[in-house]
Amino acid sequence: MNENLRKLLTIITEAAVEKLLVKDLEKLGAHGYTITDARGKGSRGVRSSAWEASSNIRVEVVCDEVTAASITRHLQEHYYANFAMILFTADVAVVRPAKF
Amino acid sequence: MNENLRKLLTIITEAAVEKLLVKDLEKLGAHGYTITDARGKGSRGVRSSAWEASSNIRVEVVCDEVTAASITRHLQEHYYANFAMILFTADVAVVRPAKF
Amino acid sequence: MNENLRKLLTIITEAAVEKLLVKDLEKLGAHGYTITDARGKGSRGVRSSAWEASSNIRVEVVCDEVTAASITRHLQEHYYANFAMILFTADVAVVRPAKF
Amino acid sequence: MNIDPVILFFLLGIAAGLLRSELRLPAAVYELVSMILLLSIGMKGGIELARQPLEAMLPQILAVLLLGSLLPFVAFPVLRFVGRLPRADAASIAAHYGSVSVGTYAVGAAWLADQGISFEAQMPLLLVMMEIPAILIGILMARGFRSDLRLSLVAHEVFLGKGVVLLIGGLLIGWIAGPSGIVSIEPLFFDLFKGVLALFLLEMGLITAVQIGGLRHYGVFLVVFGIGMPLLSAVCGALVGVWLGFSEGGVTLLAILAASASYIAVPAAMRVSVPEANPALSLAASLGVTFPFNVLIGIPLYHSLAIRLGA
Amino acid sequence: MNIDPVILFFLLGIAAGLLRSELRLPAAVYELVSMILLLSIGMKGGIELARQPLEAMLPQILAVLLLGSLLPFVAFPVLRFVGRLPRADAASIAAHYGSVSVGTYAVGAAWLADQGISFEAQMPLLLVMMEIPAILIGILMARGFRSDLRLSLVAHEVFLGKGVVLLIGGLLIGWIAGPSGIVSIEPLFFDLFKGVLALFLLEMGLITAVQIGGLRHYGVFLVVFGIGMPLLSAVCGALVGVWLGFSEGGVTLLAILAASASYIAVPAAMRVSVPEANPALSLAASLGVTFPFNVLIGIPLYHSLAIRLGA
Amino acid sequence: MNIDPVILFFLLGIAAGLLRSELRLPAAVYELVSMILLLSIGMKGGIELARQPLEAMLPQILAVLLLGSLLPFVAFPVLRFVGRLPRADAASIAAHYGSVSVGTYAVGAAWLADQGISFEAQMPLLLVMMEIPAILIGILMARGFRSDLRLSLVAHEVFLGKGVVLLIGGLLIGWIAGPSGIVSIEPLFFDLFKGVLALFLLEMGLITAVQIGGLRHYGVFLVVFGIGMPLLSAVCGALVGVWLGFSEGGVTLLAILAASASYIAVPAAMRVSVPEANPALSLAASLGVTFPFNVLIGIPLYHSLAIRLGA
Ligand SMILES: Nc1ncnc2c1ncn2[C@@H]1O[C@H](COP(=O)(O)O)[C@@H](O)[C@H]1O
Ligand SMILES: Nc1ncnc2c1ncn2[C@@H]1O[C@H](COP(=O)(O)O)[C@@H](O)[C@H]1O
Ligand SMILES: Nc1ncnc2c1ncn2[C@@H]1O[C@H](COP(=O)(O)O)[C@@H](O)[C@H]1O
Ligand code: NA
Ligand code: NA
Ligand code: NA
Repeated sequence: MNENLRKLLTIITEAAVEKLLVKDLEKLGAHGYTITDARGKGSRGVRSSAWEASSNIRVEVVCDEVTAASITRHLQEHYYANFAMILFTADVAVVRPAKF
Repeated sequence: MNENLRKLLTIITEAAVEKLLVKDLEKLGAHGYTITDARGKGSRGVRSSAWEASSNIRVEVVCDEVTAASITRHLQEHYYANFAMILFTADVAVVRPAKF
Repeated sequence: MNENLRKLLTIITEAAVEKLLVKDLEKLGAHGYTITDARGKGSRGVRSSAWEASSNIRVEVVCDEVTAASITRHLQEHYYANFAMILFTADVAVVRPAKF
Repeated sequence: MNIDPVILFFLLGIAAGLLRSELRLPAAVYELVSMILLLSIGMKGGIELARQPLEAMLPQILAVLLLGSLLPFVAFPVLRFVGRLPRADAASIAAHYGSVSVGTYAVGAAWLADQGISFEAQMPLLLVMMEIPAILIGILMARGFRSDLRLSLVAHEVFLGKGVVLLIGGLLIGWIAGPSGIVSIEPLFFDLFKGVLALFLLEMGLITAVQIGGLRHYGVFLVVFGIGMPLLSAVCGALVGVWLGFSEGGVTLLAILAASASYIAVPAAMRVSVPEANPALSLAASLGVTFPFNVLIGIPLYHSLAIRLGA
Repeated sequence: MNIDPVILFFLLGIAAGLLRSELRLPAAVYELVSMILLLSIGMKGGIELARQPLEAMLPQILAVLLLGSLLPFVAFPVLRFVGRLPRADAASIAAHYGSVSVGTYAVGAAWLADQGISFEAQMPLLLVMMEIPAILIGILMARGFRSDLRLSLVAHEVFLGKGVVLLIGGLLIGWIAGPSGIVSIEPLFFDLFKGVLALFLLEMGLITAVQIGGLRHYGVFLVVFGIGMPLLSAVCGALVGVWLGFSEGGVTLLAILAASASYIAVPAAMRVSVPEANPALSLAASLGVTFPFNVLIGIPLYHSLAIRLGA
Repeated sequence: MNIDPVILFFLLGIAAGLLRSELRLPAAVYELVSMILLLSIGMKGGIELARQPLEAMLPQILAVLLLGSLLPFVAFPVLRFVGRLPRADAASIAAHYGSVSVGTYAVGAAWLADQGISFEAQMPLLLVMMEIPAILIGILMARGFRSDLRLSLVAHEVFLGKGVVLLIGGLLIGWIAGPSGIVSIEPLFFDLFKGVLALFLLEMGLITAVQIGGLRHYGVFLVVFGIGMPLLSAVCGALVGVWLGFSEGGVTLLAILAASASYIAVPAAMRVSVPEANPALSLAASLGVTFPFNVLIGIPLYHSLAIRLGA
């Protein structure tokens, strides 16, 4: 079972950065990602309009621990100061571990 | 790492209660939340129409253990009897723990 | 607390198989499921159009360990070869464990 | 016989739903379509308001407010004591039937127009007025004047729900802009009206099909109530119309309004204010029985009633 | 030269897609736009059905059912033995090319209308008929008459998919309501038709651009097939049209239908019934090659073919 | 006084937003509505381009490119030194006010049409031209010519954003198809224009209400700037119009364009290119103050200005 353990990284941030973020994720070694549209509230206030400037995305990346750490570091350095963003990591068991 | 551990509370419930629920979450100490639209099936049947009365939302709250417990208790007392709702909690590692 | 532990199975796959998949999940013993629309990228390329043939769904099932294992096995056997699909499992604490 | 195509769209929706077709309107399309209908109906009423003295309508407004408040008192005891429903459910269903359905109204108005029968221009205003009182009555029936009644929340839910805001907003816009001002937006809101109504009824058919499926669980009482109650309400509505001196068309539409059961404003308000009421029950009745009954059979029936009453 | 603006919308979509612009239609808008097109085409056919004896059309219906069933048998061996594609892929692509594309039909019908060329009113009915048989043939080609064929599932997917339900539903509505009944919903379904088609083609252009990108992986065979097959099918379609005694417009449209490749009904059905077929392959051919070829070049070509065949 | 109903929709949106009604347009509907507006405005411009020699417009194009480049240099020092805003914020807001708002333009053009005042047909082309230079200036103001400027990314964001693609795409379509070619899609893009603009302004009102709420945090400077800057810009725009020899309507529209502040193209570009600028600040100014000011008060004001300047 242990060899099947990976990290699930969930990033919630502004819809406006989707393109940029996706490019960075791939550069940092993510083999895939999944995005859903979201709304919410955090330290930067309510983000929930019909309107792109105020809507969120929820990005999930399943990856190994090293990649998760390097993505986390990168986002902290390049995104956190300027964008509404939160990030959290959980342990998940996957089926074809070679994929991630 | 340990100081970075928080709870991720996921609530799946009727779209109709979004406003009420969000108010309660804030009163109970959540510093933020994220909502996505969802459909599904549970003990109260299929909920999956285009139509608000039969659609779901998926609410995520990252918070400390105490807040998670108090939200759970509150929802059990005030929502579970009358609303289609499920709730589950997972452990997550966060980046700026002071935020949550 | 321990009796409240369940598995959260998350499946990300093609929107086209929603109906089929849901039938199978119920047959395999899931008491419920939650679906959100998603887009993403994986080994089968970018899936992110307005267009059903190229869009994803994200399916969550909370269930006990046995059901999770049998769903996983079934999907590996019947879906993995032909469909864009990933699957991961996490531990979650639930409120009314009898439900799941 | 000549069937209005919008009714055929409704039947197509029901058929597709019952056959478990994959057809469904995206939520955003359903909202767009409802918005256009609500704004359009509101504006039609507002344009006519611009032509009439408001005072002349006060008695009519009072009459329909009263009508909307009293119908729940007819429904509640039947539901509670004949149907043996729990108090919250009886109250919630009573509120649905005291209030009105904009979709039924639109089909009725279109039917009258098809027959070349005119009606009082202020009907959309009366529609708005009749939407609200039954909600308050229903909440009081369920909860009494209890301290935890969160009245401000209820008022917010009732007066600031999407439907009421769009209807009243349309009314005000039509009123202020007047018939000549509105000309430039007529292509969207008036010329497309019937087509938009057709799409709306297609989705209503799909929703109705789901509710029909749910009817099985609730037995024959709900079906009988879902047909009997609108018949009774239609008589009350028609009598009020005659008493107010309305034309044949006006009496018919007031009967239709009275007979119709809400499925937008009231469910939303009840879900929040009387959460212990089972929404599946009230929607099975109002959408699974009463809406199709009114739209397919009731409207011409209420028209003959209006004629028989000498309107 | 005078280019139809709807074609320009298609080109705009392709250009925006290839330049990786952020332009994209929300899924709900795409669905609304398709729904209006499908209902409108269906209703146009139904209105005309109301004017004609159904029996007269039986031979035509049989002819197109046969045409749709036979085209896959032309495509399959080419794909399997010249293209060396796996059996499932060959079968799936054959099904796409045996069936029809509603978008191509709409552009073709608009082109004929622009040229002032009339065509047989029952074409939408024939379109519906031609949509289905190739799907069944394709599934049988891929899987044979195996026991696990879940036929009810296949039938459900085929006959109750969105597209077929809206086309047939529109057909029935137009038929029952008749030309005079439909007048009230014409502003939405008929007057806006070309504008709605423009938005649809904008999105088709965006989708096509993605498919063009995918073509690289599949080599030159798919491109040649995607142009050669419609040319061959168009000849078959035109011959059937001439044999049926159709007018110049009718022969042209039947050639267009035969030449068109499905990208809605068939992909959905194949995904479920022949999952081992790679959908990227069939969509690269039908959307990346055949759709733009037909829309930009094929239609006038098939028209000259019809004229040459003496229609 | 006769208020245009589209303005009433805007006010309805603001009122519903401030009262915290549940009314909101689904994102997909907002996108559909914006798309139709942008394509329609673009096509209107393109149709007229088809009638005029392009060279005659070169000086006008150069003039508005210059105007759009210079306005940020007026705004920046005020924001930086009077408003004491951080450099990035000052640069970002300056870019918003140098660029233009398509919504404001649409309301202005509709207002002129209502008054029976014609204007130069190439205005949509000038609108497109004025949208872009301020963005580049703003980015340079914030970041200087630094090495990490990712210029290709900026260019992509600017020239391939939804808004610009649809405007220019519409322009090209109108140009190529010409006035007679476009007739078939007029019902959707031209006849429905005002109704679609009404829905757009309803949503703009809802968004504005949110921004008004945010104004509190940023104090009185932003409000004064949000009114003073468009007044100043309008004078510049009107003078350029007079200098170019435009008609009364053309001068008014150029004043309106200059006075308007972007809230679509610029925020998207700034978010990516100057992320350290706080978007809440620039949107509070452009949407919370300037948009309603222009739409409700500015337009007639700029018209009298145009007349006073002898246009
Ligand atoms: N405690 C939280 N729980 C769940 N989601 C959150 C939380 N805090 C912030 N978010 C989400 O993250 C987005 C950005 O957060 P922030 O940067 O805090 O404004 C918000 O709009 C929410 O969608
Ligand atoms: N076992 C489950 N796994 C995932 N989602 C569930 C499960 N049970 C219920 N849900 C979701 O929670 C909603 C309400 O559940 P219920 O109250 O059981 O009807 C359903 O509509 C589903 O979206
Ligand atoms: N590493 C990953 N992290 C998150 N989501 C993924 C990952 N890989 C694939 N996915 C999602 O799963 C879908 C199917 O994956 P695949 O079968 O690899 O193409 C993709 O379209 C993504 O939405
Ligand atoms: Na009623
Ligand atoms: Na074909
Ligand atoms: Na400006």
